[in-house]
Amino acid sequence: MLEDFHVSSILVSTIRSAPILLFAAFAGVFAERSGIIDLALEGKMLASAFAAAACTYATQNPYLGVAAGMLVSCCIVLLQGYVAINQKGNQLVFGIAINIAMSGLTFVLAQYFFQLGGRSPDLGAARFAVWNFPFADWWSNIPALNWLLGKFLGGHTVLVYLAFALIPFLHWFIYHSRFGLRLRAVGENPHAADAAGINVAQTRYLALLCGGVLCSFSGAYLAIVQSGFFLRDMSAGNGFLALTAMVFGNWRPLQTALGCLMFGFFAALQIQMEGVAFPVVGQIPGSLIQMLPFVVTVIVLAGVMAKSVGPKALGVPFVKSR
Amino acid sequence: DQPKFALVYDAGGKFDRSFNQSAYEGAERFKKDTKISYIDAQVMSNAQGEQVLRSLARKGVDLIAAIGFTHAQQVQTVAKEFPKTKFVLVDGTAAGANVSSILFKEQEGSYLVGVAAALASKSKKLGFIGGIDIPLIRAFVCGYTQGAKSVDAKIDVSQNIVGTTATAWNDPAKGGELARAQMERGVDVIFAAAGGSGMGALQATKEKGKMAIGVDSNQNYLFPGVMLTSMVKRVDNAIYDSFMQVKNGTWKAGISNLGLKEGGVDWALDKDNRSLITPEIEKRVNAAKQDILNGKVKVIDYREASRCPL
Amino acid sequence: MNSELPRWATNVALPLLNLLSAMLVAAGVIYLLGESPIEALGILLNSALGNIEGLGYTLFYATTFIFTGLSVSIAMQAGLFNIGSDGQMYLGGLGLTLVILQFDASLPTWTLIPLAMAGAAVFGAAWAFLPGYLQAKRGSHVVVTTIMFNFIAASLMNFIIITYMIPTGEQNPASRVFAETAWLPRLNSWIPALGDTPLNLTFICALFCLLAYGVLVWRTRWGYALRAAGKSAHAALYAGISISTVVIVTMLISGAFAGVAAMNMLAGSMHYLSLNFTNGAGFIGIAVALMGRQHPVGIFMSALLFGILIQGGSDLSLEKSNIPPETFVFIQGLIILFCGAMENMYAPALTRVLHLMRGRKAQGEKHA
Amino acid sequence: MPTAVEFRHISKRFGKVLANDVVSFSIAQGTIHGIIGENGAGKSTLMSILYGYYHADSGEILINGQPQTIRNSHEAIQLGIGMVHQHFMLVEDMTVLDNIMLGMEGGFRLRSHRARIAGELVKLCDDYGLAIKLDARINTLSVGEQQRVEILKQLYRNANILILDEPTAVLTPQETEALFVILRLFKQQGKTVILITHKLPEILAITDEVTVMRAGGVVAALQTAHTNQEELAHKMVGRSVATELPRQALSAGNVVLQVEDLCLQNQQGVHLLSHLNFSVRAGEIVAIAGVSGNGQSELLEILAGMRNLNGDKFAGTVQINDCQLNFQKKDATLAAKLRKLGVSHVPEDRLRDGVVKEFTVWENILLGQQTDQIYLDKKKCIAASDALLRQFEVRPLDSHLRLSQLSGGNQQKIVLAREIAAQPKLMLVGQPTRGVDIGTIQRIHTELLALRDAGVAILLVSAELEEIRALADRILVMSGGCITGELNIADYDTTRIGLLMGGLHK
Ligand SMILES: Nc1ncnc2c1ncn2[C@@H]1O[C@H](COP(=O)(O)OP(=O)(O)OP(=O)(O)O)[C@@H](O)[C@H]1O
Ligand SMILES: Nc1ncnc2c1ncn2[C@@H]1O[C@H](COP(=O)(O)OP(=O)(O)OP(=O)(O)O)[C@@H](O)[C@H]1O
Ligand SMILES: [Mg+2]
Ligand SMILES: [Mg+2]
Repeated sequence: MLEDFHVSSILVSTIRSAPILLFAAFAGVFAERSGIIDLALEGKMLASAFAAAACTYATQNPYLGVAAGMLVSCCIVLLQGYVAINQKGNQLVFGIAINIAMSGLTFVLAQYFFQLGGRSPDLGAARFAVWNFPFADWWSNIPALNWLLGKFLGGHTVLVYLAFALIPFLHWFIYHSRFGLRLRAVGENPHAADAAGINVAQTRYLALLCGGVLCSFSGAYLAIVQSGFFLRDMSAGNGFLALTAMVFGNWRPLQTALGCLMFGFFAALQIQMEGVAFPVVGQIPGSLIQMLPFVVTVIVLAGVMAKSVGPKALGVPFVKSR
Repeated sequence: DQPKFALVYDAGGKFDRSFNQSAYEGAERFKKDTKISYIDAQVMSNAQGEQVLRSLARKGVDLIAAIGFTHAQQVQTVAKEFPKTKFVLVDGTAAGANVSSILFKEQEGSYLVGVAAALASKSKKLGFIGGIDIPLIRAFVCGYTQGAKSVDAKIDVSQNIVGTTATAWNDPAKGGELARAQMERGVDVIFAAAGGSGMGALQATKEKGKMAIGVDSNQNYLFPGVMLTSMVKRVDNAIYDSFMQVKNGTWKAGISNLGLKEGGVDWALDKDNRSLITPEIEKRVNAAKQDILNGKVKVIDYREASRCPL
Repeated sequence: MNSELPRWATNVALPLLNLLSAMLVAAGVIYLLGESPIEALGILLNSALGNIEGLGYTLFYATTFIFTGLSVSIAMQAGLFNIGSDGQMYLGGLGLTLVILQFDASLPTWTLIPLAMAGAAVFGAAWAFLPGYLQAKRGSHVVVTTIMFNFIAASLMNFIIITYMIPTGEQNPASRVFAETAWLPRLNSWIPALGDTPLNLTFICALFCLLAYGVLVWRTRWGYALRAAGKSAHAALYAGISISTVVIVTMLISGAFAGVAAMNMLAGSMHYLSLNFTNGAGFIGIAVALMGRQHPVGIFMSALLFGILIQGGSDLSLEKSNIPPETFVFIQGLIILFCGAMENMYAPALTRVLHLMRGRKAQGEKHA
Repeated sequence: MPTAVEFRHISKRFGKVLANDVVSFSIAQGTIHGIIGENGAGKSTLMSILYGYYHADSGEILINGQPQTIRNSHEAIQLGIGMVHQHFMLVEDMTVLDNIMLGMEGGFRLRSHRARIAGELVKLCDDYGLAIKLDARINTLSVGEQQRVEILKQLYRNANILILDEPTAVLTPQETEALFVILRLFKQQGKTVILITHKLPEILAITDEVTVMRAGGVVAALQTAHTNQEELAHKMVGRSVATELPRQALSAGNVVLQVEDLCLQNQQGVHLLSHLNFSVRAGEIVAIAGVSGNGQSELLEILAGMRNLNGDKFAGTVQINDCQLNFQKKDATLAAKLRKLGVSHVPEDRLRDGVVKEFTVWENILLGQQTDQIYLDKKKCIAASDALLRQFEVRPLDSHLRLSQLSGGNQQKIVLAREIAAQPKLMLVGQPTRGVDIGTIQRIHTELLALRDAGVAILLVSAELEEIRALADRILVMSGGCITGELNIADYDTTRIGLLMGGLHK
């Protein structure tokens, strides 16, 4: 039965699907470290996926597509800021609202523009080029290297490399940069930050914007790279998975990335487990195998990584009067 | 005066590039040929379906066509309340003297594309991707596998399903990922019966320069040179015919089971996949078709006994 | 927040203003889709409230949301964000169905229904137990575990229904149809005026539960403990309130509420268990709870609002073919946004207006 | 002498409450200026306005003669104003260094500035004789240390006008003395200090001028040199306050609390309490004197049933009304069970343990008593609560306010009122008059004495020797988790107690 598992395929698949969660989860880290609960990831992903696909289709230029996604996502984020920071509104409600609204709006718009039942036309050639290691003729005939450089490390689009490059950078950014320090302070105790002369609102807006940009990448990756078109509700719960990975990772970049990769890995593993005859149990029905990543998460959460404590001011609007 | 017609889609919606759309096209064709228009509606939930059917019946519509097995129960209920109204249920069975249930022998079409796939595959590894693990999908797999094995008993068919929730039909990223994983395991022909997620799979096969098989409506045109063929399910004909029968007063209630013989299912061969279908393949597939038509080959229907003995 | 405002303003004027703004935006969308907003609104309201049958449907949809709303609300009172109501409802449906499939041949309605209800409640509660337990004993975040349990529920139910429930030879991934004895009595059997609406006993039950919830949370020592534990762990310890007990029990109740929500749909309307029958009612419950500020009246009102949108929306898109049903998903979002998240948008303005008016009165009195 | 700060007609209203009512006075440069006033008088609010945290509804502020609009703390800091808040403004799970750097990081990359700033801070520390571990997490520090961090923060920002809101409320006498040393240093450097406190002796000891506030307004501005405690108290409360309270002779009944050989060891294996033996009898007040942080808090927590969850090791027995108290068992409801036995408890950190800030006042009056009845009759509860508020002169007198809307001191009164009203057999009291104005102190003392005379056994933990002298019948001195001495009120002797607190055995 072991030969049924193609480890290489699992690893490659993990890498390939990681960015969707990584970008979104990091977006969550920014928003929530600044003290704003971000349930709206799903909606932002969907909106930016649509914008990215539509713009890419119109201009036949994926980079412009990403820019469009960024723009849309940032607009949503500004609204989020207005609601959560200026209006002191309920941040959970905002998240739910945006998710529902975007699920509807993107369909209506897609239908309005393309009449393809909430789908955008196929983006065809207007996709990101995959990046490959140089001197292919040299290493490609050594199997190990060929896999490593050709499939595992190489042969991905720019967004993938960006996603992984972000992991160490964000750790540094959040723990060893001025902005990171202020971000954490604002999320832990905005009153203290304010007393230290920090502009809480401004810091939170900035954090949200960073999140907005990151989240748009996730949407763009979904539409432009992974699918090649936009489809209604194509975020398919990934926003919530990202959120989970973030809580799972205690709102800290490294652990969060770990969570995302874990999801990716078990999703890939689960793909391979379908139809495999196991000793004792025999073939496990596809529907049951589907729960693998989630069961694992619960177990890990209950066992190893119990006690996740978020930023103290998470979700409480910063109001000065007592 | 002209009879009134109505078409009720399920949650997939009018433009799902699948059987809802196929039904829509049938109705449109009828409209074009007869200049008789029709009402259409999409229902999101079960209770809503009942309500929509009822209000259509009240509007005095003569024939209400409900697309998708989710409507089965509702049609049965409402049909009882409105014995004068005629009902057509596609993909499901509902009792009633004024109901005609139209089922399709998807397994037969799947058998044919299975044969084609087996012949076209160089690696002798085929793939199947389904939306959710439901009897309909299992019937697809079963016929597909049987067809493939009829060509080469050792051929291996790896199958995946996208998910377990409604989003499973709208998750192209996952669909694509499944396809890639299968191709990395050597699969070179993939039959995708997963709605929008399937589109992702087709896209992925295109990227990797492998072949894919479309479903329900003829999807060959989506990726010419990639689409080996499509397992077409002529819901459009079914709708067109029922409308016509009502118009000509020849409509009859009862259960009809449309297979190859009745032209309910078939494989698609057109300019878009001509290049991929060698004369050899065409010959063999049509032969298989003949065998089924003259009963030499009995294609297994998973749904009969909820099992696929292979 | 707006302590300066009188109650009628915060509880009536503000929500109305917000609803109005949401409607304005929605009107804009409908206009862009090439339909007359006024007419559309007319159709919507008429079909949802105007005719008694439509109202019946509205209330029917609302009933489900009341229960899921309650489920989310009570958890929130204890400081728990239960995103898992959907999964709990799904499992509740299983419990209900198992009981019914077992006994609908043997037992009479009035013993079967309570049994089925118990089944739903128990299964719902059971599905909420583990997240609650893990939160209480291991501190694993209930938000995460409940999300996970939604997915797990989906897989599990998919497996169970496909492998054990579908009658052989059937196409529809659903259980067999319940025998009539298991069909919940519909209200139209008492109030014929209601016409053909699935509005059933569950609605009465929902109203009762709203009341019970209110009393439980604000008028009993247990509810007090629940809220105290939700607000401050230190204070709870000081007052001798066991947080872990509160968490677990609350999650059980929350799950039970969600489970019973399945009654309305399955025993009340569909009469069989089908794949993903909840279609997202649990998530709407979150919106309902948040918009209703976890207050019984609020929960009822916002549940009603969603009922109206669904009922009116479906009719409207039936009338106006170029308004796709998804438009109302968007409008739902808008309404949640304006009425839920931006609830205080008009508070400052309103306050100023009221001050002016007071000022005027004062002067008037001076002159007199 | 030029004026550092001048308030002109400052008014501030929070909803119904008029926190500041046309406040006008000025503070001379290079002086230490005291502000006193009853709880809820508006002191913190006024200071918060000066620090740009709140905005005055009307009036203006002059800094060094220039009228200034201070829109936020940032601008206040720019003007050289620094504030140490009543409730510290520190980010709990960051390091001391990060907290002090916050807002003045010096550059984008922290690493490159951490070392430099740490250097400067170390220098400041020995200049002012502050002992602070820069890399410690705030949540591992004692209140005294946290306050030093706050002060160091202001030093680092070299504030010329330093506001301290009740800095000494949580400090031990020693710490207070240390603080005053620093303040005097400040003054020598020509900086201005504004000191809010409820302890009149401190005012007399260190301030040059003192402003007295009542009900949001200024009622007197005095030269400290030309006034005395009685006058201040009178101006503050509006009536004369007797310093000595009359006490009946001790008539102690049977033993209510019996502690034998009580030992406590935390997970890290540190011995927090070792071999405590004592008893409290009905109708007597036993006071535990000692520098805080020597085990008194832990002792109270154990007796109140609040310390059996975090896996400490216990030994010994505790009896309440000859009923064995099973305090070792993990049981979150132990506190409630104890209340049933007639134990009531005024926790040291009242604002953390004793109240639920988001609840209304009347709901807080219920906290701990909630187990009495299954159904809560709202009307009754509110009536009861109103009565208590009136009895303890809580301001503003409104049971429907959210507790967080009350001033710090008033929040404390609520807890005391509740616990006293519970008609206990045994009362555990931790630092009852911390952060409370003298009028209230007097009332609280009277209430406690009344309880004693009514035959309640009272165990009092206090850092204020004055308070102990005023209340106690017997005094236990604790140091390093041991009882280092016991003496009757008759032979009260400050120096001896001081020695015992220092850990010297007889
Ligand atoms: N549990 C925590 N919660 C909040 N902030 C933390 C926590 N742990 C560390 N920090 C903050 O992070 C900074 C240092 O973080 P940490 O020690 O995790 O990274 P590092 O070890 O310095 O960097 P690296 O891991 O690359 O060596 C400090 O400012 C500290 O305040
Ligand atoms: N944010 C607020 N919201 C409502 N009322 C407030 C607020 N801040 C202060 N108050 C009220 O204003 C008055 C002054 O409060 P403040 O805390 O300044 O008094 P204080 O002098 O600090 O008393 P204490 O020494 O007890 O803290 C109190 O009655 C308080 O209830
Ligand atoms: Mg104060
Ligand atoms: Mg104060």
